[in-house]
Amino acid sequence: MKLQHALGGLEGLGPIQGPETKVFVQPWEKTIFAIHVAMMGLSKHLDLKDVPTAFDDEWTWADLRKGAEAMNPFDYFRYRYYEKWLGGISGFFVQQGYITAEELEEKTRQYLADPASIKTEGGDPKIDEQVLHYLETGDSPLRDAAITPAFAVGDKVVVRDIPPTDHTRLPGHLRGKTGVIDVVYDGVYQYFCSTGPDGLGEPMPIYSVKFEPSELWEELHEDGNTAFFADLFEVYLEAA
Amino acid sequence: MKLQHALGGLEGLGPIQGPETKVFVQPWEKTIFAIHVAMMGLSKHLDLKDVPTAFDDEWTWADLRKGAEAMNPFDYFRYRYYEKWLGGISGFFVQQGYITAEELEEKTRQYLADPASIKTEGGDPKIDEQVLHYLETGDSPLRDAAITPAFAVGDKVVVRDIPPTDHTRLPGHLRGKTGVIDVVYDGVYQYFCSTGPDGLGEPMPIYSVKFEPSELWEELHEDGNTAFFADLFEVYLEAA
Amino acid sequence: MSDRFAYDPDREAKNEARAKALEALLIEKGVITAKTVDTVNSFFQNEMGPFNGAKVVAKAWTDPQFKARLLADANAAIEELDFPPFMSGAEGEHMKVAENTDTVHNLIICTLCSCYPWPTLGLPPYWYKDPTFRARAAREPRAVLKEFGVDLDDSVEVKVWDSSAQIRWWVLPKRPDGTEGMGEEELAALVTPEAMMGVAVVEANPPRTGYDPAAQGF
Amino acid sequence: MSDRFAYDPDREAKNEARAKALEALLIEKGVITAKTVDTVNSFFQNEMGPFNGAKVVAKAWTDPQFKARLLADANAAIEELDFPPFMSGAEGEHMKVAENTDTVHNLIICTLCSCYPWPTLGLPPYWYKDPTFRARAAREPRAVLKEFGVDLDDSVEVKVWDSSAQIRWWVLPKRPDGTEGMGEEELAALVTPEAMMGVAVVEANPPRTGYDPAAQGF
Repeated sequence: MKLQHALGGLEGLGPIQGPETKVFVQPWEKTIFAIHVAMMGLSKHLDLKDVPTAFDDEWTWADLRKGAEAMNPFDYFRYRYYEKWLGGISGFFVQQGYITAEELEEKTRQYLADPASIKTEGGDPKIDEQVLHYLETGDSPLRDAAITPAFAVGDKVVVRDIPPTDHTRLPGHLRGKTGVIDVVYDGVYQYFCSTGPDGLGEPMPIYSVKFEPSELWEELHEDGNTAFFADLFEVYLEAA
Repeated sequence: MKLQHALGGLEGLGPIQGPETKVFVQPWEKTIFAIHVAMMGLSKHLDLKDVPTAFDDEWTWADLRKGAEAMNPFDYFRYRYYEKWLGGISGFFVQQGYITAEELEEKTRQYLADPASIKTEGGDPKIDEQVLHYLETGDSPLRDAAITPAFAVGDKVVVRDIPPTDHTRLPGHLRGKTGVIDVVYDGVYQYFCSTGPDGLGEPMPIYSVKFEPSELWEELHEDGNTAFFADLFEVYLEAA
Repeated sequence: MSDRFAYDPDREAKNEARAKALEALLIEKGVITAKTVDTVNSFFQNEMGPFNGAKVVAKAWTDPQFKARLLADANAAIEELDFPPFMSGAEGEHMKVAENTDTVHNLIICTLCSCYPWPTLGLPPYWYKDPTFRARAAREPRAVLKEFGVDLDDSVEVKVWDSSAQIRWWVLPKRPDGTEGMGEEELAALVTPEAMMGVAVVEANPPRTGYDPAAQGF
Repeated sequence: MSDRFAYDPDREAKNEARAKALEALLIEKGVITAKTVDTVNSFFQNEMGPFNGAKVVAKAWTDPQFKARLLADANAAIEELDFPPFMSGAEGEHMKVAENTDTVHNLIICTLCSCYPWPTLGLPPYWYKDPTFRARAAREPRAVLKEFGVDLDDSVEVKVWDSSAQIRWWVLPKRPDGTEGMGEEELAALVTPEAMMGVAVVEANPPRTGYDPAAQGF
């Protein structure tokens, strides 16, 4: 069991902290957030025409999520949201050879000693134009393919329990559970990458599946008139 | 899912720390350990004859374990072993009215300000004699009851998936799994307390059940010639 | 000492230094520019934020036909409005809006990560990304709503929407009583991100109104 | 700030003060005495420790008939030996010993808590109670053993014993080569708690021998 996939319904948790309504709780979080957005906007799989960036990789949510799922679960819960991003993204740039670990350490030390000694200048404006272009136009996963959905509204389905891989969009609390198709979304949708034996990669229908809380949580379900809806890729479903 | 029950096989963990071979890593841990042992030795369910202790409750491993299982799982992993004991045991004494939270806070502050100001004197030696007597003789759960084991060596069994309660001795990674009876232990054994619908309380046979790693961990099992044996109370088993 | 959770005492200073060092190196290497971080953050502070969703909500409250179209096809309906041309941009390519009524209350969650409709709601607040919220809201939504101050009658159905595929959900909150005379702009100022996620109701006289980037941490 | 894992900077000092305060109050209230803590700790430091199990191991190595009886009924066999009369005391009421051989290597774990045979092995070391060990040893015992320095041939069967009921398991390690001339006392000095749990093998010439209470944290 990968704890990061199996959060839904976890017992024994206390009140929600705060709740903290800020988006960023430290100024540096805006820096790593923006770097991630830029990487998504400069990802190789997009049509980059002649954007003069040195970035030469694919980078999507799938990559960030894979990193989070690969973390030690105790670390996953120990670090704040953007701390995990900082670790994952700087690790990526080192691993892909854009920078070395030593460079990063040295520059970090330099900043700690004297923030003003770090100059950040230059760069071609076309890079930022592309990042904004990405934000403005997005990266729709909708594909034009003549695929007939296997299920119709009202069909009973069982969620498959596919062996865990390095990335999945199948929440742990749904595995093996029975629900009813509530919405068949128009069209077919592709995930950012193949998840191997987990099954994502090619365009496929997606559904909103309705589950009874008593089915999901058994004796632990909350009393009351409640329904749980999960958006799921078709490959995760079987006829009940 | 209660994470404390579902540790076995958790994915994504790093190396074992240290490994730290000490039993106690801070001197104060010896204090809370000894208090727990004394409580077990002075527990009301034992034959205490005329031990002049003010302790007037049952206290067994079950009570300590219940406390750990009731913890916020993130706290459970955040605190060291004896930190959890310190929290659980001091909470128990406050809850049962032996001391007040204010007394404990006040005495803690006093100790922080001046450790020498805390005098620990007195007490009837019979109390410590009983604690040692408990350590020396134990508290055997073996019971004299004519109960025939439901299973024999070689029988295939399925581990039940009993709804979670506030305490169980059924590890999460075994639920729903099939194994083979390897040992039928002689006699019948009682657990410290009733675990309600979970099923412990009355004396019952216990078994060592052998599981194949591929059955327990499916695609994630480690290659090699390995067998997993779990000691289980009969109530957790069904014929396969 | 066996303590895997101990933190570096200079944790935040080092986080900051590392983030800034990474930025500087990526500029040096030509991956991003010296303006990228500001460009992105200005965009989220000023363009792609919860004020957009609030305007959509106000419009839906005042125009039942628009509301019907919004619930049927959120992206198409929003494109009718006078917005900059990025309301189906990043993380809003395929949105779906769930309407709160007297009998149904909707709550959006993402148990796997933090899926969120950026163009209309901006960036998700920390509580939405908190594993405790993500875990609890799935199984005990009513208890969680109560902690957020939303105390629902037993007769109200709670619908929890977990976004694990490609659709980004958000909530059309109920228009509060006592707002009959208000115009769209005035109404929009009442609508909080929390209300558009289902953990708050819109109040006619909230303690604060409108969008405050500082309150979001910008 | 959203940080549920931050620690009190005075964590250890406060832990200590709280433990001592609790002890003092329990003495005042007549629950325990001023000597209870020392009495218990001295007992574990001097009487109920891994030196007992080490003696049993040495005996089993030198007396095949005793070994056979130990494996058949550990408590009964140990009672034959010249021990103080508490070898079936607390947490040792029902013990079971698993023998390491050329073809089988045993590892004891407790995935739910920290079950451990006190009379023979004393108190469990921190690594045994570490959730990471408990989680990993169940599914990947060979990898864990390798991290502990025990590199087994593929042909050796690994048996993992998870103690969730009332039996306390421990391991009879293999007698190392090169110890043929040694007597029981000398042999016992080679046997570590780790070897009796299955995460170490006994060496004929270990860097340290015998029992050191300080190394256990006493």
